[in-house]
Amino acid sequence: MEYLASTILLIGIFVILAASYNLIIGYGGLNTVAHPIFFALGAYTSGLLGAATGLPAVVCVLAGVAVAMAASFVLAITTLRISGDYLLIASLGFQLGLLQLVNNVEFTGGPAGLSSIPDTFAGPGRGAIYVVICTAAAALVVWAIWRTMNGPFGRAVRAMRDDELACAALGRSLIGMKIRIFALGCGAAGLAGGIYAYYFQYISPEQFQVAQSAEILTMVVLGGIGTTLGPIVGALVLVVLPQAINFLHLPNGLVGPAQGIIFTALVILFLFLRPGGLVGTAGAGAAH
Amino acid sequence: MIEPAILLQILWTGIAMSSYFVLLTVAFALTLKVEKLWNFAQAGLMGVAFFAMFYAMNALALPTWAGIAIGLGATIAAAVALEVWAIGVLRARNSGGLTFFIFTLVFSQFAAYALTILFGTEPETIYPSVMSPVRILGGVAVSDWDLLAVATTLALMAALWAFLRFTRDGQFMIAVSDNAKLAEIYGISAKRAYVISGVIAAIFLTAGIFLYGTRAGVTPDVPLVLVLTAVIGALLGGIGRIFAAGVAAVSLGLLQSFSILFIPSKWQALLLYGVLFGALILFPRGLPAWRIWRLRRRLGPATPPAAPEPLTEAGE
Amino acid sequence: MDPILRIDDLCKAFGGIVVADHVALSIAPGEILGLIGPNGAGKTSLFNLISGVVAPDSGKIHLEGREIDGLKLHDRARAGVARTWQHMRLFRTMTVLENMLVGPRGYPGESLLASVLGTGRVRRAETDACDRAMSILDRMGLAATAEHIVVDLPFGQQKLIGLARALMNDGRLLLLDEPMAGVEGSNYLTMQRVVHDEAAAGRAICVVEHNVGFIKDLCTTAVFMAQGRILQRGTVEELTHSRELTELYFGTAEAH
Amino acid sequence: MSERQSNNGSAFGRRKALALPFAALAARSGRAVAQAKEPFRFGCLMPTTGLEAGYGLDFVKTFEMATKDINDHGGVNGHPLEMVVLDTQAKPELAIPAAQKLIDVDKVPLIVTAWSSVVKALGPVMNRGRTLQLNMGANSPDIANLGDFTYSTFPLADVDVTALANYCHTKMGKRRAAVLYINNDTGIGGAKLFRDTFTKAGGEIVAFEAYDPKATDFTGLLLKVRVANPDMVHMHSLAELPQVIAQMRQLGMTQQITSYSVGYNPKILAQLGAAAEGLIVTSLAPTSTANPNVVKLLDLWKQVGRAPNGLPYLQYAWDTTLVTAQVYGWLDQQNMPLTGENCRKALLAIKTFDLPMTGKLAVTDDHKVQKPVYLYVVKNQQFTLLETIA
Repeated sequence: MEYLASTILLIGIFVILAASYNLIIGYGGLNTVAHPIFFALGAYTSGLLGAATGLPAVVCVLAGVAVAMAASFVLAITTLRISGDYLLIASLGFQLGLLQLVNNVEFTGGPAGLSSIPDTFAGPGRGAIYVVICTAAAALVVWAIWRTMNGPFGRAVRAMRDDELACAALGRSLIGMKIRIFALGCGAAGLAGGIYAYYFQYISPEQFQVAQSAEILTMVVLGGIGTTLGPIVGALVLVVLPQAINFLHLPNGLVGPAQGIIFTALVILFLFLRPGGLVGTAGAGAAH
Repeated sequence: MIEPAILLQILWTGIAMSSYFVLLTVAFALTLKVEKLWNFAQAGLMGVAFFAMFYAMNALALPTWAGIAIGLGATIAAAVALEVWAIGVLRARNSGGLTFFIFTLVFSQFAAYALTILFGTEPETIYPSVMSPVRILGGVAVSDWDLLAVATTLALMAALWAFLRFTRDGQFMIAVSDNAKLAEIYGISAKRAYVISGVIAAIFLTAGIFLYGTRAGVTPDVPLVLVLTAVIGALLGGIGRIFAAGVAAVSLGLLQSFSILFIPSKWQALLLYGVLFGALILFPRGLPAWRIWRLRRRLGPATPPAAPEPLTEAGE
Repeated sequence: MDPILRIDDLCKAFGGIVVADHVALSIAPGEILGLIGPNGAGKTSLFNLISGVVAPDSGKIHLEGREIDGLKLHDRARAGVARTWQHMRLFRTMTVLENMLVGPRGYPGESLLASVLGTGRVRRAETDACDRAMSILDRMGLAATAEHIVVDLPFGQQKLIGLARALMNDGRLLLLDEPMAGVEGSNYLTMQRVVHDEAAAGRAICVVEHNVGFIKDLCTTAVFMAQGRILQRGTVEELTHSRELTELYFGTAEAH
Repeated sequence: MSERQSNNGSAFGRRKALALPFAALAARSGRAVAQAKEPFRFGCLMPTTGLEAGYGLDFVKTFEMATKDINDHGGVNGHPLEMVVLDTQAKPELAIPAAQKLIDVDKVPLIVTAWSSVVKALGPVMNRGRTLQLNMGANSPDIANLGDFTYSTFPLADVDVTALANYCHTKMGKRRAAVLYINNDTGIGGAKLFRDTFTKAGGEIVAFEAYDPKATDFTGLLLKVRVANPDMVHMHSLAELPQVIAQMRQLGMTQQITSYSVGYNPKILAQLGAAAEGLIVTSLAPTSTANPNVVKLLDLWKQVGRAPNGLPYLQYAWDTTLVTAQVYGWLDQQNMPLTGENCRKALLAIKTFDLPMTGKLAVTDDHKVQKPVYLYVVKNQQFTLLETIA
């Protein structure tokens, strides 16, 4: 069932995105909205490389991870100077600016998107293979983040989120930690991008806009920010819910808006009924 | 190729066209300042305002003043309801900033879907025609709409300035925005200040979307696009500086209009985001003049803590 | 005996407001130096200059003979500058023990890779740090609070934990910003005892306090600061009996 | 011109008789009511929310009208035709899972789609899912190269923009053209086509400027164009077209303006009033004056209570429903199961479809569609047929 496969794949992709975003915004307290751009960099790098060189998919995806990590360095450095709401908006400028670049240069396909990504694992087992790969990748990312955040490094990161000054005065290098969190989180987003590009074989700049920032953020907050399970649950709910609503037999002319109303109403309901997220108890640890 | 008349024309039309952008930016900046709230729900309120006016003036064939009155009434009611039943509840729970962010955003999406069901998705304008009579003044084309837009914006800005400067409620709002808890200790009702700022924002939003909707087609999804642009203006102006946000909104519009003479137009948006990113890196707390002034205010022992902030801003 | 901390000719001004005006100061091992003076005298600013929160305009800071004024905040902590904060600045979402474990200066677990892989070295360091944290907490009678979220504890205990966390750094210099303010009863006595013990162990301790009573209970020597300048240095007794200083400060302070 | 027009008129008159072959099939099967047999379903992926929903919802309504019309006339060999609609918001990332649901869960063998980015994103999905995609409204030239399972019932951009650019140069004698376009897939593709065709015909492009899809002030852009001194301006815009025209006219620029099929919209006349005079737009389908069948569609829309958006597109929506019905009918007659592969076979076997709203459709191996192009000019606040380019 390709449908089931693609749904599971999307869940996996968004679990990676939400978990890695949670690492940055939830544990690290670094208010950025630019996460989709690293997803995009991973997707575009691996897609373009795959289309142009025919290198093995693994190599192209890893190159995507590397590019996403390298780009994250720029954002990590900006946190030296700016934080809080200002960081939020600087990251927005970073995201939209880079997207505009992708949009305007020719070799990415521009707004028309990139559709020449090679087909891998062609054949009836394709969906299943991708499900296995993506699930494994998601598990690896979640495990790595869980491991990190429950070890000494994670403790220092949470300390930094709670009080940067006190943390630094205890001998922790803030910028060092931020660079590493960004590298890990954005690298994971790049990995998600690579898998996404190879599976769907089509990417375009509009898929990585602010709307997606909002979606990943909603997954994290709805699930429970700063928790291990929260982003996973959030991604699951936000991917499955619209699909489930698709199974309701609504009048044709109302399909979109009615689904939208049901979906947004449920999200609002969750926000009010579970203020600390579906998982976890309090939003006290949240950024801001 | 660049004649003075062309520059003047770009300047004038740029100012006129950024009028609604200024109003929407100021509305966003006001709630950001007073309520410390990234109120994306303003997109939903804009939708309510526009379709209330559109319905009153087209389906009910009411005159313009009645349409605007109905639009204002509906928007203010919606703003107050939102404040009392949703945002107030979240605030009482000490919800994190991100929860507000998401709630207001999702609310606006909800409103867009609801308006889609009620009014469809065709781009509608308040009047059937978007044209307005033009006169040529000193080689510059000036339309009636331009004049109306600039006059409305100036009048509302002046009124807001006077309100914040001279009325008790206005000064209470400033006090609450400085420190809500401290203001409460002095017997100022933060709740009242929040509601009033919500009402003022609603008035600005209605005026803004009226100007937009007499000029271009509005669908239920347009307000969300508009509010995102307003956010950029509010931030470039510097969080907490309402009038500077308005100036930033105009400047952004003019920057884009003028830069087209020098760089290919498709790189305009990149320029905008580049400016946004670069300006924040260079001046992490807003532009330098304000920064020095702020620092002096924070450290200066002689400055009274509750100096009316907008007064200084208006002077800049 | 060489002083642990030596400051020479330190200057700092914020947009016309002078917080350090040619400050020279040294603290010997085992010394508990009180820093007193009116509000805005530059006491906390001096702490910030020493610990590296702000950079000086000019002047030198030596720690155990090593020049540290060029170092960043976290590098100074690693060099052995431990400090507490007037408003404690505890990590509010974390437990007492977790707060403590952020304290040690060199920590192998800080490496991301090591943290993910959980190597033996990391595990050993973690066990050692835990043991040390528990023994410090035990000394303060706080061992039972180790698993509590730190902000759930009473104010006095939070103040002690602020000190305990700084002790995890194990630096030779300890800067205490108003450690006694708001601390009462047994916590007060514990604070006093621990500070004296640490001095006896050879640390140089500097204490900012407003209340002269606390200074008398804690310190051996004191300096008086006003408008960023050190006006006088002597024993606490000497300073309290100086007429000039009494007029400037103690006259009001002793009234309550 | 008048000769061509009358030729066309008669051509449509002739086609009318052939317009409803499925009705004949239904009659042969001996059942008048199409409820007794198992329904034949097809998928429909359209933006029913979001910025593009203005068109998307009207497409869906038209598909419904056409489906109902077919079922009222006995369905497909007595099988009622059923449509399953899902929302795409014109976004690929939503369209892909939606398409997969239609393929795997609803088991439809054929899906009608529109919007270039969606059609292109679905290309690989369709190839893998072996399900037929019928593009009825997207015109990106890349669509011809998406593989065996994507066909268009709608001519790609090269057809109308090429015809328009050539007409401007040869028939209208325009030599200096400025091109303004929205900086997205539609705008860039169309603008480049216009530029290349116009230059090839011997004209000069004096300004070639994109604007941001969110832009609302076009003054700087227009003044730059004015300085370049063109004798015509082609605007490859979307919903903001009336604003660009309004601002251009208010700046006192009187050059000839052309646009493509998006400009063929009654709302533009209301919004621009006299400023719309002289505007030339294209349409890929004949109007009701040229083709009486369109009157029926307009009558159905009168019951909705408003003028539809993008009438020519709706004509394609209607006709695409008929293509679907004919494909299903052919398979049913051959006792072949309704699968994507068989649908493709049927499409290629039938090859030529005589359609009531848009004329003849010939399915070719290059996946392109050739159609006559209708040029309209706004005269006395009316779209008036200027030329038909076959």
